[in-house]
Amino acid sequence: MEDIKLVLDTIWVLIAAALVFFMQAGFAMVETGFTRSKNAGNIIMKNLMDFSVGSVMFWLVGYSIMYGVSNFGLFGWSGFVFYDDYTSLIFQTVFCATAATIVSGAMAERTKFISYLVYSFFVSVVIYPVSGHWIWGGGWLSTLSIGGAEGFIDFAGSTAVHSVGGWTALVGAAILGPRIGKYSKSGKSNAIPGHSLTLGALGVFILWFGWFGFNPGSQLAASSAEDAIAIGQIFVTTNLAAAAAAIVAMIVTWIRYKKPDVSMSLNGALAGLVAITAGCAAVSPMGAFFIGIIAGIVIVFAVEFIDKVLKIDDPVGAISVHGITGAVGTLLVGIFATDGGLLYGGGFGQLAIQAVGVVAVAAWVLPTAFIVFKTVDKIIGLRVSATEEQNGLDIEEHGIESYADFEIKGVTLHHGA
Amino acid sequence: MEDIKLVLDTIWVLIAAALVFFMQAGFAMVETGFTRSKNAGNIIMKNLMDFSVGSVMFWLVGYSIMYGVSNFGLFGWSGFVFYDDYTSLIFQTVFCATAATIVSGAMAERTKFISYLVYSFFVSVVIYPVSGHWIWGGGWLSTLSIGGAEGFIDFAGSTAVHSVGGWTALVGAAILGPRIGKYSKSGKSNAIPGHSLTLGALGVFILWFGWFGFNPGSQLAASSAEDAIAIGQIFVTTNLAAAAAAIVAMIVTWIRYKKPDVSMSLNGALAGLVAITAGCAAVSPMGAFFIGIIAGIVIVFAVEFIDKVLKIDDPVGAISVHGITGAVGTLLVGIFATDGGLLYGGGFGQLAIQAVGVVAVAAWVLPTAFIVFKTVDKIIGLRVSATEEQNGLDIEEHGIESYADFEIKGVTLHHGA
Amino acid sequence: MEDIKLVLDTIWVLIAAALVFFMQAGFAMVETGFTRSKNAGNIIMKNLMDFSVGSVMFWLVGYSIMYGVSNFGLFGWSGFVFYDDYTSLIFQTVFCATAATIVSGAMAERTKFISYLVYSFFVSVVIYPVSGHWIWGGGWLSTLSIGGAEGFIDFAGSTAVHSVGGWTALVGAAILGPRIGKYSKSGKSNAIPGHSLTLGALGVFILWFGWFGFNPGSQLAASSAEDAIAIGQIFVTTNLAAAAAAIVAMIVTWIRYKKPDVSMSLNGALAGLVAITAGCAAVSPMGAFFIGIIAGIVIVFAVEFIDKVLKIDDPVGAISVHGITGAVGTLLVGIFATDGGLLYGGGFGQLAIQAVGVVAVAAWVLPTAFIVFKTVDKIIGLRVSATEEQNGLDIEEHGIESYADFEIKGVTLHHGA
Amino acid sequence: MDKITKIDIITRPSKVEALKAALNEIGITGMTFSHVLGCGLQKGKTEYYRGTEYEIDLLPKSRIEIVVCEVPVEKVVEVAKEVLRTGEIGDGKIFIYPVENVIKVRTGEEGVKAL
Amino acid sequence: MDKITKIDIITRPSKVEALKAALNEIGITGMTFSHVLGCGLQKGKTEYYRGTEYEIDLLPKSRIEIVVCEVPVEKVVEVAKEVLRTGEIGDGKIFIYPVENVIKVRTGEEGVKAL
Amino acid sequence: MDKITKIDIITRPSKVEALKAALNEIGITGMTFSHVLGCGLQKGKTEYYRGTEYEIDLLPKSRIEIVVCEVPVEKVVEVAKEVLRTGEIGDGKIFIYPVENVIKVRTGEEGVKAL
Ligand SMILES: Nc1ncnc2c1ncn2[C@@H]1O[C@H](COP(=O)(O)OP(=O)(O)O)[C@@H](O)[C@H]1O
Ligand SMILES: Nc1ncnc2c1ncn2[C@@H]1O[C@H](COP(=O)(O)OP(=O)(O)O)[C@@H](O)[C@H]1O
Ligand SMILES: Nc1ncnc2c1ncn2[C@@H]1O[C@H](COP(=O)(O)OP(=O)(O)O)[C@@H](O)[C@H]1O
Repeated sequence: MEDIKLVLDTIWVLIAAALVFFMQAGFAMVETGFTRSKNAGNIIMKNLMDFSVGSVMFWLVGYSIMYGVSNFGLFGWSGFVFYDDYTSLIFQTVFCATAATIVSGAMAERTKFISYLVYSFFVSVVIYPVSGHWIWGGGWLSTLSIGGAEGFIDFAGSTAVHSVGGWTALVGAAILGPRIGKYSKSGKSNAIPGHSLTLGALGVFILWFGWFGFNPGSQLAASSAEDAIAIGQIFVTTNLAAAAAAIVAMIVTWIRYKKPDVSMSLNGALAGLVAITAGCAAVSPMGAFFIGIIAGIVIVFAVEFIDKVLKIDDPVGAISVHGITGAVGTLLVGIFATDGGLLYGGGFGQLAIQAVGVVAVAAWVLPTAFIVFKTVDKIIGLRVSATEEQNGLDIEEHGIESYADFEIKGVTLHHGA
Repeated sequence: MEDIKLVLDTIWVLIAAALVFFMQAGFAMVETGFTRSKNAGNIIMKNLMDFSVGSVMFWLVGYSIMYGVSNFGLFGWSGFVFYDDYTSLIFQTVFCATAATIVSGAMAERTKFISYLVYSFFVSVVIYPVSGHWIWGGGWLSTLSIGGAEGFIDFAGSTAVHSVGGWTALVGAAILGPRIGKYSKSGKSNAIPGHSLTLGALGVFILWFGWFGFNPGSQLAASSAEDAIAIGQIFVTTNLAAAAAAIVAMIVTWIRYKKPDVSMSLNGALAGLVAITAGCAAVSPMGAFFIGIIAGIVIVFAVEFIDKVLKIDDPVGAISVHGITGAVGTLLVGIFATDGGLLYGGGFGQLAIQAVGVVAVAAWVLPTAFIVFKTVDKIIGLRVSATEEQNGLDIEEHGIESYADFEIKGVTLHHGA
Repeated sequence: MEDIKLVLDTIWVLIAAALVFFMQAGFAMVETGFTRSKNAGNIIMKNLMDFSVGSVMFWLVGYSIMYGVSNFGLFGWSGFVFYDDYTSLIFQTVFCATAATIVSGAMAERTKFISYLVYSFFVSVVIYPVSGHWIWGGGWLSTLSIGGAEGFIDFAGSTAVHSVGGWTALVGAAILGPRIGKYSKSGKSNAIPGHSLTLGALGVFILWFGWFGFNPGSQLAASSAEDAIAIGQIFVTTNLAAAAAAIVAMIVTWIRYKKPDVSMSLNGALAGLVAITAGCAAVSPMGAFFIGIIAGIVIVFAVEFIDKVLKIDDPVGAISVHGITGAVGTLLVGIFATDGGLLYGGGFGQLAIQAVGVVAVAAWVLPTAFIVFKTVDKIIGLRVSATEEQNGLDIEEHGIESYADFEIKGVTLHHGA
Repeated sequence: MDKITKIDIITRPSKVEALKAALNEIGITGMTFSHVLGCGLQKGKTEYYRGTEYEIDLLPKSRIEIVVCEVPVEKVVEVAKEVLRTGEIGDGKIFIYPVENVIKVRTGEEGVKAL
Repeated sequence: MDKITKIDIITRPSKVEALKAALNEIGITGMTFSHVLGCGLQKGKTEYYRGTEYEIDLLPKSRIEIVVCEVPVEKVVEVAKEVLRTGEIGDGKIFIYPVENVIKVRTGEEGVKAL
Repeated sequence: MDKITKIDIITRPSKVEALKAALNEIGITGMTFSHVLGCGLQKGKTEYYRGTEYEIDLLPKSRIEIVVCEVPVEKVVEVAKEVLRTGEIGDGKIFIYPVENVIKVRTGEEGVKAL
């Protein structure tokens, strides 16, 4: 019987791991689809390599930092290379890779390939594992208690995975500066449409599909009736939040821009998924629905804020989708958690813990990422030359054209109004 | 032990639900690939939104109509929003969304976006749940008995899902009228090739993959030896029908049009999948093989019939694939079912029940869909203006180009001979 | 309890089968993406049809040759059409189809469609099942014993599936001859870039995802703690080999060609997956890491060797990825197997058995494939006419354009330096 | 040698089929088509992409080039005007250029004979 | 009838926006853009695809065609030179062609009035 | 000022590489390529798409434009005829146009010196 339980838990986690792995394809398609064709191969390569480098480094080092014996609740340190639970290793590896790959979208179309490899190394070895340790590895956030509530709730990683990726993306994109032509001299933001909305949309559908591994898999067990019921409910909360956010993002763009924006609605679905990730097991379907609605509103304004106020150029909206809605979703657990949430009479304790967690992770990631990117920038340079950027990274960094048979527009059809 | 059984049933259904969800990506790719690039983003958006709207509405209302306490075997009415079996809810939600999304293909390239949203609402709230109730919700069809046979057999929904989608598509496409240029003044049908056969094909492969959730998942249980054996056999029948139908559709086009038609062979595979859906658990592999062969023949003539005789413009062949082969596949259960089928000495009883079911569902869907679309047409208009259609729905309805970097043909290369 | 075990084993194998089926989509995308747009629909059609023909023929005949009662350990002969283990049938069917579909890539852009269908027939009925019988069907290789070691180790089919496909591809591509323009008069190799790196990359991600069914599913059981632990470890070894190979292939191309080559790095990932397939359950993660590194080196030189020394035109690198790294990976089991491998003190026994297996399978496939292709060539012709090749197989063999809306380059942008 | 002239028509893509048919009817069979982007009186539009305004000010147009000897120039222009005129901005323009010679590669014929 | 002239500019795609803006400023509103591949003094480069060397010797260029009546030809050329010159190979070339006539389809106007 | 001439060759895409090489050999290095759709004596074909007949009557062609000063016009035409002639329909046509001037943006040189 214990054997059967072990089998059930293991197989469930492994199936989920496969689905989460597949999200790499989703990210690759979203990021390439929403950027220009002259950089399509480069962004693919970055996605391939952050996963590959991440897989190797997380196995060699990262997993031990995250799940090794804790040092003061700050980081783990034991194991390294040899583990006894390979099921856990692969599951955590694909999560780490998710955090890593978020960044390539925000830094797309102008980051030097080699510098991106260096970044991939550090995110898998240090940045992600440390805050991951705090939240999931038995670190201080997992045991934090405020006002009766205990433990930061980030079930599947709105903060541990998505915000970590999002904040790193924020720092990276800010240091890089905008793509040539993104802002006119007067500071006006110009539109730079992606080259394939269909591939971008395919990516979103793949991500949504993969999320049915990401969230329900984070139950980490499937051998009791409680597990089964919880997992079923997580499917529902995950799906409802995504659906609601997609609809709401569409409505908001319809009102603000006169027409329902396709790429923003797709971002909306992702925002809903990111937002529900922290609380998917803690909120009711109705709570998920509202979290989705909030995420759908937040994403549109977040994208505008990053673009027009901060003037940080994030071609695919990664900072907003993962960083900002990740943080918002984490906070909302404090409000919507059926056990301990503000709306359910749980008081402010859980909300406070959630806020501490969100802030603490940001406070860890932002400076660390800053140091990594700045150092890389100093030593090997973070950004390609203007000519390389104009000709495209595909031809300049890899010597290829991604669409060799197609006539590509030499004329830029769009420019800011 | 009961716990373990619950876990096994639940996890199986949830994994299947994830696969069925992924069929949304398949539909999106098929529909966008087989239509023109100027509408690529619009059709994506419709697919995204029928799923999102459907997810929300089916949770709020549809599920209760379908599975609530039955009223005279006609429709359910209880529950609403709060359910105790979330596993069932998510599984049924993705089935409902499948029915809904079929329609966007047939109505592609000319339907107003907002009107499509309204349609999505009604299909999830009324059209699909009511006939679904008859078949799966304990309604009258599920208990119908004729000549010794008892109960309409539609294991995974050739009728409950696919025909419902197909008949709705038929009504929608007929009311809309053909795309500009589809028929010349003399009534000759002109070819309007899709913009990406590769994306269309990818969609078909994704659908085939998802069907391994659709059909085997409809066992709804995986905790006994019988379940396991049945599920294994369903994999085989599903796959054989699809393979046979693809081959046969290819052969038929090869004979009729001199060359093996790619998009029709892809449709053939889908036709085989749709046709076997009703009987996948009731027929032998040999029966599935013949059902596939029949579906492969039917699909080619059905597409020609809809196009050239009825002169209804269905860009992706949705009416034929889902409506007609759905009906044919449902009827064939009465012939090939190893228990009760005509060929296996079961007499005409089951066949009669199947016929009643097919007719009854058509008799429900056709007028209801007619009312919905006609009302929408009257109040907000179902079709975009001619200029909008000519310029493409992407730019007119969403303000984007889906392939901003590519030179798109201004010259129409094809016209009717 | 026995019931539960049966359920667990069955469901695991079926989920894996679905994932392996999905690899068809991966192959289709890789092969179409890495070839020219004028043949995009044709290669899709070949992928669809080798799977469809293979599914039917393997059911009718192939499975019995492979798993029927053995005749002298050389081939099976019993069953045919009627089996009692359908779970095994579907799992083996998708494996057979994987071997079959490898070939279309190497023979792309110049093979007559009908001849490809004939080939598909023979690979599913004879070529694959016979060597499959030797290895997995209880045939002589599975019981071979040398120097204390016993049994050829090819856990998931580096040889049984991939090398079989690869060697068949080698023979086919060699007999066909290179595409027009591939080699200049002086024998210099010219580059013929593929038409969509993004679709090719998507295909690689899909294949990687599917491999989590291919390798772990080959455990064929998931009902004991040993199974669960083994499957977890297989996930890790599979993933690490792929990641390491992708990185190493990238580094090697970076050194040799000055820039990191995208399509070769993608091939690298596949090479790692193919190489680890034989030993995924027999080696440690560290062993897998080294197997990946070796595969990453081998693939680059193999592609060059096939292209520049043998002057065999393999548009997608199938011979190198599947044939050569398949063989290398199989051999490496004799070195890295923790139980019996050379490095672990097991002596040369296992390595010798591995070598015998690799050579024996090549000795079976090469001449058989030669006979099949030569006979087809004599009777119906293997290759299209020069005009058909120049105009593209899409328009000539299927009467379509795959990208009807896009401007395709009439001017050949690339030619050999 | 008769005078040879090139007529270059830039117009809406949706009109190309009709124009081709009409020209075929007056015996013109040789034509060359290409895809251009035009900017003229017809204005583009302002759209939003992810919240950022942008202007589409180059519109897809089709160019039809027909080389004829002098006599039918008027005829071609007339037919083109008839088929293309909708009275709305964007009907397009016809440019007439002198041609010095034409050579038919297959036969080596030159001048009007090459047409 | 005033002389009508076509100015055909072949240059870097990245300069098109600036050129269009500059021409707008001197009152030129009608223009036709297309995408060509050029081969001139500017050399292509040698790259590797899967280990095989290949040369990219045709570079993507943009063509801008402007038909004007004689007077502003110099002005257009001047503006173009100013905007396009970087001093590096690849700045492009301007070709001037005679035009015999122009017809505006919508109004039927001919010659300079049609511009 | 020497006479400047534009040679406009419309031919099969598969011949472009050979033509470019041959022109390079006679010292022509500046060329502009583009993709057009042609309609001439060469007929299209009738195919089926999902059971519906359709005609492909516009064939993909390549256009090569070369601006030269008068003397080598014959040479270019000769080379082109030699390389392109297969004797089958579809070999293509060569059109010769007068050019009024050429300006090289980088140097400001005009006329023949700009070539
Ligand atoms: N002076 C010009 N030079 C070059 N092309 C022009 C010129 N004027 C117009 N065109 C081309 O003709 C097209 C139609 O002209 P436009 O002024 O928009 O419409 P209309 O004259 O029919 O009202 C433009 O899009 C542009 O491509
Ligand atoms: N003689 C010519 N005939 C036709 N097109 C030419 C000719 N010379 C140059 N071009 C076009 O002009 C473009 C720019 O010329 P190039 O010699 O590369 O640059 P630059 O003259 O600015 O140094 C070329 O890419 C080609 O398209
Ligand atoms: N009168 C014409 N005006 C413009 N383009 C023409 C004309 N005649 C031929 N062409 C172009 O030349 C191409 C080749 O002409 P075609 O008559 O098909 O072949 P060929 O003359 O070699 O037998 C055509 O596809 C078309 O693009």
